[in-house]
Amino acid sequence: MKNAIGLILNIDCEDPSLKEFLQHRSLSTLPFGGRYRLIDFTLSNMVNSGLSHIGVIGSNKYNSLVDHLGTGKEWSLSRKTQDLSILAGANSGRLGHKMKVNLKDLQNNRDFLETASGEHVIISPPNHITSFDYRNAYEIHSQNNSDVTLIYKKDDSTYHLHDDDIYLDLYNKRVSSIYYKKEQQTNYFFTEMLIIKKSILIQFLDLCECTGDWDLMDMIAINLDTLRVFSAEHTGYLKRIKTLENYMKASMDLLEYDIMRELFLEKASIHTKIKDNHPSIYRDSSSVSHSIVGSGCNIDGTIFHSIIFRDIIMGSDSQIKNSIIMQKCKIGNHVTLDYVVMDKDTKISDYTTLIGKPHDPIIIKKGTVI
Amino acid sequence: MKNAIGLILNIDCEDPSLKEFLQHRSLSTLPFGGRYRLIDFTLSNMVNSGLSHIGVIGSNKYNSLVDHLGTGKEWSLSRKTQDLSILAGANSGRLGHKMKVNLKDLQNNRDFLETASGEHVIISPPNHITSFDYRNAYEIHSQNNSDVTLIYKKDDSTYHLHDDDIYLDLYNKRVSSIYYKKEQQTNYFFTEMLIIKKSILIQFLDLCECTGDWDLMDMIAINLDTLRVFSAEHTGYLKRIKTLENYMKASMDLLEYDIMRELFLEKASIHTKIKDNHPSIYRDSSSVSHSIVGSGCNIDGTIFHSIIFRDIIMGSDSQIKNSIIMQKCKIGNHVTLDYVVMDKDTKISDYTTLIGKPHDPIIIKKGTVI
Amino acid sequence: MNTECVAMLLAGGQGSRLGDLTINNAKPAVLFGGKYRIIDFPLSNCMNSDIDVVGVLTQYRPYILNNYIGDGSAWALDQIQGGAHILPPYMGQKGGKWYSGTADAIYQNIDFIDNFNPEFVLVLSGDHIYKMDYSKMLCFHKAKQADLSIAVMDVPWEDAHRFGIVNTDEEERIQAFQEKPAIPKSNKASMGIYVFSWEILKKALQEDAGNRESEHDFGNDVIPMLYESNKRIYAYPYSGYWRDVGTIQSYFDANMDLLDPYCEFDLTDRNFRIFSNNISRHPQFIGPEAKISNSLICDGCIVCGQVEHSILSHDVRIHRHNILKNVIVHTGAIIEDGAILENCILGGRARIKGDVRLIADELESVPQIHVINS
Amino acid sequence: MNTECVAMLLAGGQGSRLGDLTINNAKPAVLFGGKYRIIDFPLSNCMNSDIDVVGVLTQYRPYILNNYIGDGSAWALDQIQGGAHILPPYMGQKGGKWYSGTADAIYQNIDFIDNFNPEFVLVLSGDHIYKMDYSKMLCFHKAKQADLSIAVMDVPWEDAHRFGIVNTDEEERIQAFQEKPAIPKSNKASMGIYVFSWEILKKALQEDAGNRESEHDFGNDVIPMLYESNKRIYAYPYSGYWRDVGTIQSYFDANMDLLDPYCEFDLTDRNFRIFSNNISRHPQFIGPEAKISNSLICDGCIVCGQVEHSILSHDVRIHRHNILKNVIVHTGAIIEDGAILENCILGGRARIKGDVRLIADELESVPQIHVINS
Repeated sequence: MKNAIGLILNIDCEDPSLKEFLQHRSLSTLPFGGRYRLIDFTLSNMVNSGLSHIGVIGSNKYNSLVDHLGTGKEWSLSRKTQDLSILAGANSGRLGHKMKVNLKDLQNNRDFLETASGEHVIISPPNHITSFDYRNAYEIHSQNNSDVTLIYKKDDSTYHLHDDDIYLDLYNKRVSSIYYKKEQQTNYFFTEMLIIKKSILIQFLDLCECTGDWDLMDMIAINLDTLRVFSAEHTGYLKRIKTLENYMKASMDLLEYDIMRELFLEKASIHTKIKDNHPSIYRDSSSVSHSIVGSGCNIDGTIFHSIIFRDIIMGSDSQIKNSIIMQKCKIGNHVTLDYVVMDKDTKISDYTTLIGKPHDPIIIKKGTVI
Repeated sequence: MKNAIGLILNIDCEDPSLKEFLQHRSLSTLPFGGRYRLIDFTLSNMVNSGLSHIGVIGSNKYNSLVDHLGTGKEWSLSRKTQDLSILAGANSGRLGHKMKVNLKDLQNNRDFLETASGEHVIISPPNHITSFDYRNAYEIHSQNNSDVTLIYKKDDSTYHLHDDDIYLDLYNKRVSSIYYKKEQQTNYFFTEMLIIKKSILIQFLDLCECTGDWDLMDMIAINLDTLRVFSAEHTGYLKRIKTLENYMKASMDLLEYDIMRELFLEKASIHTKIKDNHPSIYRDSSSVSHSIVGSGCNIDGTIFHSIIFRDIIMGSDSQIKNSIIMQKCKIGNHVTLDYVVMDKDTKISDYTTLIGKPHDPIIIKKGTVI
Repeated sequence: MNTECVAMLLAGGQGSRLGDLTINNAKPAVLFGGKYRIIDFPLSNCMNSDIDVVGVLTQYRPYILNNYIGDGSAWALDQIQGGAHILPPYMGQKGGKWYSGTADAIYQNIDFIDNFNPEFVLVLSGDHIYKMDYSKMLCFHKAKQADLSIAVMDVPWEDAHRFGIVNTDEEERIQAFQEKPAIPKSNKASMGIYVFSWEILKKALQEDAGNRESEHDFGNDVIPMLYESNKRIYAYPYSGYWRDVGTIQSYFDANMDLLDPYCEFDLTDRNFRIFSNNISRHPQFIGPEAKISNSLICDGCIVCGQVEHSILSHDVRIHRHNILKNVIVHTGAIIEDGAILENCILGGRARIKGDVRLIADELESVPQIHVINS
Repeated sequence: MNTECVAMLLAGGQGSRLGDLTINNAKPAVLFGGKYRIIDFPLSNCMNSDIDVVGVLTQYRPYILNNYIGDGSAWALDQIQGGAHILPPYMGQKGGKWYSGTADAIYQNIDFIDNFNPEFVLVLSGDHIYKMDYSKMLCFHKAKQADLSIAVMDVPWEDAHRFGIVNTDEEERIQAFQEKPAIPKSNKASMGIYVFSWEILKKALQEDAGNRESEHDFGNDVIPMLYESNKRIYAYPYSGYWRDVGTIQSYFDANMDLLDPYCEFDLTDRNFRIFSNNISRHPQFIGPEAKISNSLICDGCIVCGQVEHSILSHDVRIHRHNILKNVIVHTGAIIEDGAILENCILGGRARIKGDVRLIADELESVPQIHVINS
């Protein structure tokens, strides 16, 4: 993988259901799974696959990203060899068409692309929950001398698809067509992860400068007949976080032992910024089951089927069920929460009851006191 | 100084003479003095004065700032105790009135201000070349139980002033009036460094939310009668970089041994990002005098009265005089440069002669090949 | 380079009374309270006291300790100048010498201390659990114009015979020392924390090094020598939680103190944090049938059984149908389906079969603590 | 944790033939080429060879070395797992033992190596100046299915008697060893760089440790033993710049090689960088009357005199009216107005008065090198 550069995109999430969580942070730094941020999965996968030059494109709300990643030390990325670059995306405003890969973001960072050593670029969005090794796909890419390799997944009925998904037709592993809508009977959908030759990418950037068309997927689709575009399959667990529903589902998936094991135990680790908290304290009258719990918590109540982040304080005679409680929340005594998502730094006073619905959880905004 | 927070502002430099240098970077990361960036001086001064919580507000071109500062390790700032925070300024577009301290930038980072422990905030712009110990001013601030302490300098005729300078009238160290133009016979001008009680600053932020007036200096001027506003003198060397002329002058000042000594040898060190270059190689036919030279250079020509940054390659039979050559420039053989400022990564081909004027140097943009 | 005060942390001891817990590991690196190691406490105290040069004297099996301390960044001890420095015994031109006593360890590193040109040297040991702001002790030392200040605390009179006891006058100046006295004259016990004026200490160490009779120990040799030569020795009074964890029983008890909500020693206090060099692990997975109460649990644990009044370090796996009570489990131990454990310390990577039953005998007044190693 | 290859870097030597340069400092930490220390070369080689676990065996005055290596981040050796590990001699339950030879040093750290469960162990020494991609040697080792591979290079026949010489067959398998032979059978000299299969090495070290006759040295004991037991020992041919800097003369010459534009050893090569643990200093200030040619100069220097064919480390002050020629100046030395120096090595913080004249005797064929210490 020495010959490849990793590039993690910035995604401007427009789904209104996540709006409240994204006022002060980018989608890439949305807290997930008790201690992570979404980007941890993609970044760790890249590092674990052996990539040692990785660029991360940030949004205008870059504080949380910069604070989280630092110089990448927690991901074994070295400042000495400039393994991690945090890049500013294009500030050019948004175009009408929602793009998979906005080449303007890359154009803005041509320097990074051109100076980083490596002939191939592995591109991924920051909002995938998966433990994925890029080495297989890279092998396929190399063996076929591909210009582009698109990573796809077989669509089964349980899978959560999105309106803007792209589908592929394959012929002997080669991509024969790319659809924006599921028009035909194809069951391969594009995961939004791809490998592309740097030289081709640079050509696209030059071309876009003239044509004004800036979506990489469009460029690939248009040039499908002249380029060698192959495909590689993603077989494991994958969830893409684009809506609150996705987020809830993927969070609760972690409570299934097999999924938790695939993400955290079987393969290489998912790294994240280290917080030095005390071990979680379970008090005398606490009763916790079927949950994920971060460190630094002080729990004195009943928790069931929930995701509890770091540094939560929970009073006695309180109950939390089917909820996601982000870091540093304080929950008083005699509180009942069911189907609630609390953003960080929120407080719930004593004797409060909040009961949401499975498909319509109650959202509590960052910093709120109830 | 445990009770104070440092805050380094983002300055949007609008002077056209520096425009070419600021297309890809903020003023704070303009290269200076052979190996530094402007912000190194203010940041090092704050660290050397004992501040251990420092916020740096970045612009939209934050790549260079993030890359340069990392987690602050080179300035002895620890990631563990979150000593350094890189903050996003307000993205609200610019207001008509050019402000000294745009409170919107601070409003956007109220979280940082409110959670950082410390009752006073030391505010400074990022474009001062000085070796300054804030401890004296802080002492004065504490002894007088001041709400605000403005740091001023006595104006002598040699000093380079700017159109937008602010002047102070002092009465027993207390600030009795604040002028935007040099209307009266005062010879104290405000250095744009100040210390303010955090509680007052937060009050101003609340007030601005209502009034829509967002310049901290206006707020202080308006409330001069009700606030305890004191002054502290800055006595050493100070240059503020706002124009190319300032930049050239301050750069060439370094060639005066006494100024160099004051900035680099007498007091605490100015820190910067460490680059691991080989020692500079002076070849057989090189002749270098009265210059500042960074590491990693490979010099085979004549250099006089110039600032040579890191990683410069210079061919034989070439001459550089009165020039500033930023990092990674390549200068061929038989080249003559006089009064030239080369931005980083530029190349000059063999047999080129470029001669600028003392007050109108030739500027060569980043990445140019001549 | 000038630093007012350099801390020297004695971390060379084997801690043989901790038995199996120190076979491969120096005592200061033994796990405590789940995720901490004993040395976290003095190191965090340094950090909270703004002491930023710490020499750590190692000798016995230092590998885990060295790795753990690293560049000191976990305790914000990674300044450009200053920081944490590991000081093993070394060979000089005239051959090498192991550290033969606490005073000898400092003596052999006089050059290191002189590098920083300090006025004061703080001598600490790496085997106590406590929180202390050393800067206050330093202030006391300066105010008294002392040559040596010794931190002392009141112990119950009936325990005084187990400690080094000091007698002081009204000014806190020490008038007499008694080492584990049969008939103690006071209940002020030395905590093994010393602030020396470096000039005085340096001279004393050099003198002591030349003394063939000496065992080169602070308590037995150097301090009595200073006392006899009429140096100004003061007792800095400390009150608060402080535990020596030198035996299995005291180690077990101090761990269990953390589970007592009324114990004054508070790991959650944000104003005086105990830092540690964290490893990154997934969050705790608490299974559907788990039952946890009154326990401390670290990241990376998977708990599917019943855990009561226990402390689980990182990466512990508790399968189903277990009962753990008063158990301290070190990193990576696995407890299979059905085991029942009480009053145990499980060493790192211990593996407990499902048929194991270790239940305290109700008849004994102090239940025996089982130590099970990997 | 599984790592294919662990590097063990022998950095315990005093380097007594370097005289005053190693009074307070181990040889691997001696400055070289202005800003580098000798150990930078093997550490940077590791980094350029993608070897990311390096054990550094220290013994003689390791303080500067320990501080310099720190967490290894200067050589990008600060991964979460892996990185640079300093391994001093230590005390175990049965007391302590100094490293009594190169093989003994590795023997005492078998546990450390086993932690990483490697297939291969690369043994390096910390006193050679060269660039080498060890991953190629590892490939060679694997391709030959060797038990041990030794890097060798062709030396001039007339020098062969000063080296350990190996004879190989056409497959590069070693057929004979000659230690400093009067009549060398080949000119292939061992460079002291070994790749062992760990299983073989571990067994050999254990056997050697039990042998009372042995001096526990790789060259004299362990390798002959492996050879006699018919192990597959191959010679990995290397060609390129390689210098032992074990004497003042060879140290001086290798430094001066850096000033030779035709020397194949190139510090400026971006594809194989030599890293070092940089200190932050102001840029070089070159005074109005300075004259510099054919020299290497580091940050923090203030040069106001004449410097020719010389190497200045950090923070050197050269006042006016000086002439320096063929001089190596270590960190912080000051040369006052008017001194004239030729063929000198100035130790760190040396202070040269203005009336000093040290000029090489033109009659001597090899000018004497003056070593002036602080």
